[in-house]
Amino acid sequence: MFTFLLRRLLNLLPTFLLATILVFAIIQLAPGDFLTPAKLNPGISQQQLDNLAAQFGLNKPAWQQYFQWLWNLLHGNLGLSFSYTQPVLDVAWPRVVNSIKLVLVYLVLFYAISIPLGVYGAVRQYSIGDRVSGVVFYFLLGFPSFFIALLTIFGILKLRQATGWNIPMIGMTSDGYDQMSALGKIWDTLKHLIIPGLVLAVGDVAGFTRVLRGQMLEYLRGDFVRTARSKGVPEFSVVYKHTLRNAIIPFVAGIGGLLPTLIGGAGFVEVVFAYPGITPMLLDAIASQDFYLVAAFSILPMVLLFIGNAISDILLAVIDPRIRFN
Amino acid sequence: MTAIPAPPKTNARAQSQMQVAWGQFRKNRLATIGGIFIILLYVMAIFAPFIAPDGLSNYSTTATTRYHEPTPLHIRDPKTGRYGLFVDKFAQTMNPDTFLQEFRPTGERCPVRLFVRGDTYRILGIPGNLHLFGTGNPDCKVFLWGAEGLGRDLFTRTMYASQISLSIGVLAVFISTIIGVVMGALAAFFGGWVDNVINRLVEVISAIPYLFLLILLRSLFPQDANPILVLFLLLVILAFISWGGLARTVRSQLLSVREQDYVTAAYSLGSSQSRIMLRHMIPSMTSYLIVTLSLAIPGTILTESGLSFLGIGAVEPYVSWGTLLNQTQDGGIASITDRPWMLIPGFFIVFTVMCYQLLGDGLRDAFDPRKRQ
Amino acid sequence: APFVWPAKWSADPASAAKKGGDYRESTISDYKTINPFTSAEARSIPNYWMSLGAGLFTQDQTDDSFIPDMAEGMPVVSNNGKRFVVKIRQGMKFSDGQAITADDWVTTWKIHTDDKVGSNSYDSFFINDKPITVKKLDNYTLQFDFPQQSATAYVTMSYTPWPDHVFGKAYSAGGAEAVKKLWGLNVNPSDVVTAGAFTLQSYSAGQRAVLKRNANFGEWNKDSAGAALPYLDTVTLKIVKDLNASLASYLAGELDVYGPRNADDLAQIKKAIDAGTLKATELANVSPAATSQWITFNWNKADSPFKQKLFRDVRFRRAMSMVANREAMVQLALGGLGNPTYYSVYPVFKNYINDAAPKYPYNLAGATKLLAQMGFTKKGSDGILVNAQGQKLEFTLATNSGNTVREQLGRIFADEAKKVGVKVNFTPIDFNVLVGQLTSKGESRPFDAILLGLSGGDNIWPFGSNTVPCGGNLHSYNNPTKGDCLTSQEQLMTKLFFQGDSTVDQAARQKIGAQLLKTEAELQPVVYLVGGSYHVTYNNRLGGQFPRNQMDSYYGSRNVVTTFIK
Amino acid sequence: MTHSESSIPAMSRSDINKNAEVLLDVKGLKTYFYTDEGVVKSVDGVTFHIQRGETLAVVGESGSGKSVTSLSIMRLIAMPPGKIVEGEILFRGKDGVQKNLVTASEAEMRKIRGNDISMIFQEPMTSLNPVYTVGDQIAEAVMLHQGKNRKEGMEVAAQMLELVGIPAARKRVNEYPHQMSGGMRQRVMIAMALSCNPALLVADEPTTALDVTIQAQILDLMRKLQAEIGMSILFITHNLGVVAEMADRVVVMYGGRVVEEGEVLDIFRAPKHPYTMGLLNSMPRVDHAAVPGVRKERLEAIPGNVPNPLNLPSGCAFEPRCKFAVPECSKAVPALEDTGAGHMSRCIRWREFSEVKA
Amino acid sequence: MTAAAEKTSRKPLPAMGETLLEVNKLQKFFPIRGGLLSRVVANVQAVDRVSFKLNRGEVVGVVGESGSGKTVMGRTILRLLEPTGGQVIFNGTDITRIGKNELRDYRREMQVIFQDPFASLNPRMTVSEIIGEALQIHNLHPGKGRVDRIAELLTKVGLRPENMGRYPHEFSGGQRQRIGIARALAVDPAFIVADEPTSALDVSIQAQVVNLLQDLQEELGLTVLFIAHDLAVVEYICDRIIVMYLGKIMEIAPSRELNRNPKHPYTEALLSAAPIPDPTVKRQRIILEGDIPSPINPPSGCVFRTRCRYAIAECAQVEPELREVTPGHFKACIRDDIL
Ligand SMILES: Nc1ncnc2c1ncn2[C@@H]1O[C@H](COP(=O)(O)OP(=O)(O)OP(=O)(O)O)[C@@H](O)[C@H]1O
Ligand SMILES: Nc1ncnc2c1ncn2[C@@H]1O[C@H](COP(=O)(O)OP(=O)(O)OP(=O)(O)O)[C@@H](O)[C@H]1O
Ligand SMILES: [Mg+2]
Ligand SMILES: [Mg+2]
Repeated sequence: MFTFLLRRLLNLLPTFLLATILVFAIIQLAPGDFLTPAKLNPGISQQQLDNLAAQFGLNKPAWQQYFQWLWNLLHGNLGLSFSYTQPVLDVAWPRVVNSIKLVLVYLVLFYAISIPLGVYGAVRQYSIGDRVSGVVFYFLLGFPSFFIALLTIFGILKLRQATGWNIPMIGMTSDGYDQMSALGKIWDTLKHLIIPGLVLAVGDVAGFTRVLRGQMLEYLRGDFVRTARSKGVPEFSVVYKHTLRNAIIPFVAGIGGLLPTLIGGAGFVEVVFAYPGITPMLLDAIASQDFYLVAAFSILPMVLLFIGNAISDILLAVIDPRIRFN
Repeated sequence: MTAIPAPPKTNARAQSQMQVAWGQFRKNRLATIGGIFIILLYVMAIFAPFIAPDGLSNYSTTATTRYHEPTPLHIRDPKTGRYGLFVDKFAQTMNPDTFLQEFRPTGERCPVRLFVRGDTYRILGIPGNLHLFGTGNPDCKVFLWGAEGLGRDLFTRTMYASQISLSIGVLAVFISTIIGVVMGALAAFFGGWVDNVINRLVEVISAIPYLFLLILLRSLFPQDANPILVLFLLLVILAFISWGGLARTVRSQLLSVREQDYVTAAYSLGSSQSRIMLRHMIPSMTSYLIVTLSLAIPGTILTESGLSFLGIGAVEPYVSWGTLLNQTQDGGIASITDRPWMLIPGFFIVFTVMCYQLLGDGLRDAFDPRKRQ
Repeated sequence: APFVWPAKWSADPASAAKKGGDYRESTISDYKTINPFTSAEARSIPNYWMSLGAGLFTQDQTDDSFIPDMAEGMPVVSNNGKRFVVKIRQGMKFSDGQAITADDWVTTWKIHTDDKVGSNSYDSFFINDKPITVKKLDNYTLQFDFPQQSATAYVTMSYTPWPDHVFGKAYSAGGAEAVKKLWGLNVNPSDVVTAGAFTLQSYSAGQRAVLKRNANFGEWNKDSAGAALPYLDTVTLKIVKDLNASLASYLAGELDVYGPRNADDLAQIKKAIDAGTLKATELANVSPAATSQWITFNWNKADSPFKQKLFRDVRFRRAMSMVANREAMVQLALGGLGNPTYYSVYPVFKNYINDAAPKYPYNLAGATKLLAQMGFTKKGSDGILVNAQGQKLEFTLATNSGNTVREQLGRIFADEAKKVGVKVNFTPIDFNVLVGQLTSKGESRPFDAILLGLSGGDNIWPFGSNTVPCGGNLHSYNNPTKGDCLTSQEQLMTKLFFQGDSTVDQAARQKIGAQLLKTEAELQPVVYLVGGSYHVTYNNRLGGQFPRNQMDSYYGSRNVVTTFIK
Repeated sequence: MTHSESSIPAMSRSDINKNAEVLLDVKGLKTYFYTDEGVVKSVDGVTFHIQRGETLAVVGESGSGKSVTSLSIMRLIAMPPGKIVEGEILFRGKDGVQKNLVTASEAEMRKIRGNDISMIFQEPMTSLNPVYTVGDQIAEAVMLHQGKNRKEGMEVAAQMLELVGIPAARKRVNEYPHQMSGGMRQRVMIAMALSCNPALLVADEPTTALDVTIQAQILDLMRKLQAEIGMSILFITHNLGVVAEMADRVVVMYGGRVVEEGEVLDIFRAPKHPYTMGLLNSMPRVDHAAVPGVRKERLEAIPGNVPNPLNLPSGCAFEPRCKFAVPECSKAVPALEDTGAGHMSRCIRWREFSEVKA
Repeated sequence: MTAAAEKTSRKPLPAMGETLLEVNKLQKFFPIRGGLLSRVVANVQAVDRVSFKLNRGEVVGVVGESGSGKTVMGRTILRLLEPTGGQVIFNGTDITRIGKNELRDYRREMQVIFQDPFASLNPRMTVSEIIGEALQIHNLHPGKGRVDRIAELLTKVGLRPENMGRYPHEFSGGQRQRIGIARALAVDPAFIVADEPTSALDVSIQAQVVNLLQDLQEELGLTVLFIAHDLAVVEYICDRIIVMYLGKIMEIAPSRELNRNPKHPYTEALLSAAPIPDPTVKRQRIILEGDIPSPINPPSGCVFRTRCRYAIAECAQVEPELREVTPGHFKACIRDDIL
């Protein structure tokens, strides 16, 4: 297992280097730099602009900037964010944590909805429930996530106005969060996470459910399921113990790739719900060409990819013994 | 010699893979409905300028119709008592108290006729100015689905938008499919370092956050480039990124086909590599591709709307459903409470995506040999 | 003696004020730092929120004049209006209890003017590259020396003093680098020290910053009834990346103030107020907004003599102003809530608007006539005007993509221009590209016309130092390599700009401004289009806002120091 | 290395009491599949019985309905598309009560499955759940039917593995199916099937997927275990060699019907149905060395193809391929007639065959 | 015979009964990669130094348990897999050494029939396309003649030419196998490797296909390497039989001889394991314990010794040579005192 992970890491290195070069190249090619908006400020002189360019090292040739950055990276230093004038890690890390929280809630909700639904669709193939849930979730699949998010906010607003309930609408924590007890904090965050998590989840449910359903159907016809039945195993156990665990294997293998895309994909919803995740910051960083911050956010998916792959390798080994031994 | 066994008497029709799939497909009612609606949508898109009563960007700077309400169609004139389709002409004022645009009928009525002459357009290169319906009076238009922020007819714009939304998805996916397939095929066929490089490439591209990539790439295109072309290229790039998966699937699929006995048989007959590729391996992917395509197209339509959300989707004077929906999004809550007709383009996205999904699902089942006896 | 905040600044009597409570506002972009020297945003925590009530002088919104705040009284002016000696109040304390003395101003000035620090205020301590110097005469006396007379001297002197015992210490120990390392977002709030009314209580990344009252501030800041200021316990600044989300939040009563953007927002709020779900006050069209939207034409097109000649022709530019259907722009792009503009000075700066300056309002016939004078008499088969040489009257107009209002303005402009036979290729492009083009220098600059907007500037001398004088970064219509003026009007404007900039007397300055404005309007190098309106809305739990007639887009609607929760 | 004597079971064929108790009695079983193309009459009126302690072999071509019959007995036919449309399956379980499995409730069936009737399948590679240890899978049945806890269940599992001759059984209970070879897995399947001492073991082609050497191991094992436990076996196969080694009685199926039934010796020595005869003749025999001069230069093949189950001939299903066919054959489905001594044949010309064969 | 014209352009085949194919120490290993740098850590020794000769017109069977390397050997001989070592001399030419283009010519001489009649026909091609592909590749019978040739081939394997336009899935397994045979015959090969062509078929159909193959072989004078794991089938059709175990040849003998008088313990066990369809026959059965060992790490010395009931200590040391014990009867076992 260890050598396996190590090999994955080694494999990732060239990818990583290429990706950073690509990011750097595109940023350099893109017009303007971090100081462009400052040029529009009637109050800032050319002298001042030059000062700033020197400050941020923007006056040096691109390759020098790149190697400087790479060198720093090797020393565990991701550079300084231009706009925050702080180490990138300090700035970006809280956002990463926030996004991971959202993604975790999403994952839980997503699986909590789609697994039973997929199983139900397979066990009761072509039943009314199967068809209706299929159509409903296809319907939701068609909504751009940012739009569902807006509709949801509107819905909550109306509900709040009508009932006076304090349903969290946007953001990640309530006012007065700092004064809450530890448990209260967790609960408060969770309340804020559920709705965006759900918005993210429902859009994806249809796809996964369908595939899981197909996978379940295939295994339900399988030989070992027949064996289980011939032992007199109750149907529930046949479905959940014997079939589902097998049907889920290909998805577990895919979790690794899911993590980085999810972090990015949660993006629009984060923006509309004013959730302090990665995407709002990334969009700002791109808009302001805060290079090192952008670069950090493009390394991040690779780190996540690695972590995700490691997690899915481990999970896979847990649920699929065939993986464990080779 | 043994007696020549009679071929089975039943099932005597020669059925190709496609015919079998078609037979299976037709049995799936939802999928058929999805397919029919998709066809209707495309017909609608092609004839959009004809179906639309107005030109894409027509509005008035004098008699403004900003967020014009949908105009009710009347069939009887209460004054004259005459029958005939007509709409009222409205005058717009802003209520200074509620800040809402209010529309009051001026009393003037404009008959709605079929096949009226109006704005000129081209359909498949053929110029025309005939419209399915309309008043023929630029000062008193039909706003079937109301108007948007500049006062342009939303029905017209939705029709025109379908052209971009429906074609760009198909084109981008088509092109990226070719890239994906070629890449996958190259990787599978040559293996070794080619395989390695392609795999790395796919990884690299997919490792960079695509939002970032798109936003930056968007700014790299020359300013005078046609915005639709740029959008299209962006979608291709995007599709390519997400189609790293395709390349991989193609690769593994081809690798597994390569192990099939019938490919070995072809080798043993002395087939060249390219012949095997063309005659055996690529065709084995067709059903998979059709299905993946039908599922990727709606994905691209959704992505385009996402790009519009970021402000890098279709730009004026072009419109897509995504840009229209984004205007709705920009209007925020007001779009929902004060001008719900702005949600209509969103409905088209949902509907199209849904139809494609149903179609794709049906195709997948139809091509799945396990689902067939 | 404490500074007593004038009673006239508040719509509520001081007796109505209550102590305590939380004031909630939202901001669209995250805070970047707590460090006042590296902070660059407009409403940043250190340079706005923590600087509230901390400056030697403060401007009185009733008459635009400066009154002493941290200064004991008005300065003693000498050396031909270039030297100011200011006595500061005694007994002022930072939030950590340390006394505020002259050293704090001197240190702050030193750090701001160190180019290695990269402070955003660097420029304000120089006039034409010549430095302003700050000297400590004694612990409570400061001497400012200006290289020349300056209209904005009081503004310059009113910078916020930051504690010498924090920054001065770091600066002398580690120079600029040490200063830059201080007070990042992850600073321990108890290390943050301010002279202003509020100091940092907590910050959580991307979510909110909470400020708490500076207890020491009340010792030298009193309301007219003698109570200590500020009234509020805390100020919560929520970071809400999406304006629709902030509106929803305001409608749900989670925010105390909101800046309505347009008629839609006003309508939503009004609806909620009428339905009784929101108890709030809504004031529409309080004043014109302090922004401008304009089209500039590029005079430096050596690569296209036809266009260069065209854009340099004042008749063409006047014709273009006549093509701009500002009424329709207000109606369509601004939803009816806005005003046509004709000058570079924002209408909210009433004192600098010269009604004698010419305007070229919407008049298609007039435009046609002017264009005909230029030789564009015939229209081609495509409806585009051509001159005798067969050159088409056509140009590209760019704006930054993603800005709906500008896109609509451009659209309307292009559509109207078409009516007189001018083909405008309107293209929204990337913001950075656009700025690059706009600020480019040379004989041949890469654009035809750009539609953009500006905001910022003050009501003391509302002309931009890099906009008006030739060679300035934003002298967008004419910026050749050497930065020379092309026309006599430009020369005159440059002269008038510097003249006004160094005129301390307000009335005299306004006169110069009027002349500048007239020159500019005649030259019409930039066609001004429309400006939005400033609207105010706040939750009725708030008190202490400005009287209605004092509210405008420049001064805003309230001072948070004197705001209280009912 | 063992060199087993041709295992002589404790209860050899001849010992079977002809009047022994009937364990399973299938009467007129019809199982149909309702597919898009039409109704597949996979099992169309099958009747047979099994006595306690007896091995009944069911032979027949692919698609003749062997598996469907066995799955019908277990009530494991997928519904839809399948349905038991007619017939009775009478079974006397451990409790001594005779039940009709066609009408039994699902809960009752669950009690019977794995406990009274167990089943092993053709594909040892896929019939075990790849994600659970073999011990778990064996113990599951024990826990379900004998109310044992997991620990006891695993203990039984280990014992069972030992019983079926898996070396180091205690260690291997914790292994996963993929760690075992095909032969081992089939042993595990057998261990699982026998873990609750069933009265009837249904073995659906248990050795078809295995190598001859492994097949020999498994057959040997089954015989040994049957002798020890005394269960009945319903042995489905299409390998006549296996039938000859294993069976007491044989049922031959063709096109969803029983075409011949009888004692194993009778079937091989004097088949009374042309299909059985054809089958016997088309079998290449490896043992001819022991019977010199028997070698034929050509195999005697049955011409034609297996019939399409959707479209069976109206009369005798075998008629299109039968060299003895007469016009009469296609008129009606021949009845299953007793040719004497319990030997049944569904051929109208069975009387002529005794001579033919002799 | 229509193809006679083309045949002249080929190198003439040896006379009937002369050596057509000689396999010399043929080896095929599959590398197993592992570790951090994906190095080869082991080899699957699927076929290890097998040698034998085939005479023209002869049918030779190959038997052995699953995994004993039969398929790999067959494919390596045809160079569908690149050999790791050894030679395959076909009609005097070592075809393991020749280039791709030259090899294509030899492809006409050597054909293969597969075990799985479902996987070996491209489901997307009609019968005429499948058979026609062979003709197309070698540009045989161009133009109208091609259809006639396809019809002829179909008739030869007992299918009606009308079936030409159908797809494989419309045929039964036996018919599909016939199509596969027709495809192999299309190029007039001299040598065919039949890799378990009947093991996927029903018993009643198996006999038909076996008979067909036998007929064709006799009629066309083909040389056939007939792979099977069922000794009984092989016995019927083959002149000689090769017994393989774990990638090595254990015994080669004329089929009658092998059956009556096996000289290798493995052959003996294999023969005794096959069930006899005769309930009256009672015989001693040799049960081979355990499974075939892994070809990655085969036992030292004699690979069979771990399951051999005659094994002695020496078996672990010496790797037995394949040697002729009686004329035409070879075995790879050091013990002559048994059997
Ligand atoms: N789920 C099903 N749907 C439709 N038809 C079915 C289904 N299961 C079995 N059949 C049909 O029932 C018939 C009998 O099948 P069965 O599996 O019993 O044959 P078998 O005798 O066991 O053959 P084999 O020797 O190949 O296992 C076949 O024609 C088959 O096509
Ligand atoms: N491509 C391959 N890579 C690695 N090992 C292989 C490959 N092909 C075959 N082998 C191994 O080579 C050995 C011989 O396989 P082969 O297929 O020749 O056996 P066989 O005798 O044909 O068996 P069967 O009777 O099952 O067809 C097996 O252990 C197999 O796992
Ligand atoms: Mg079966
Ligand atoms: Mg093989």
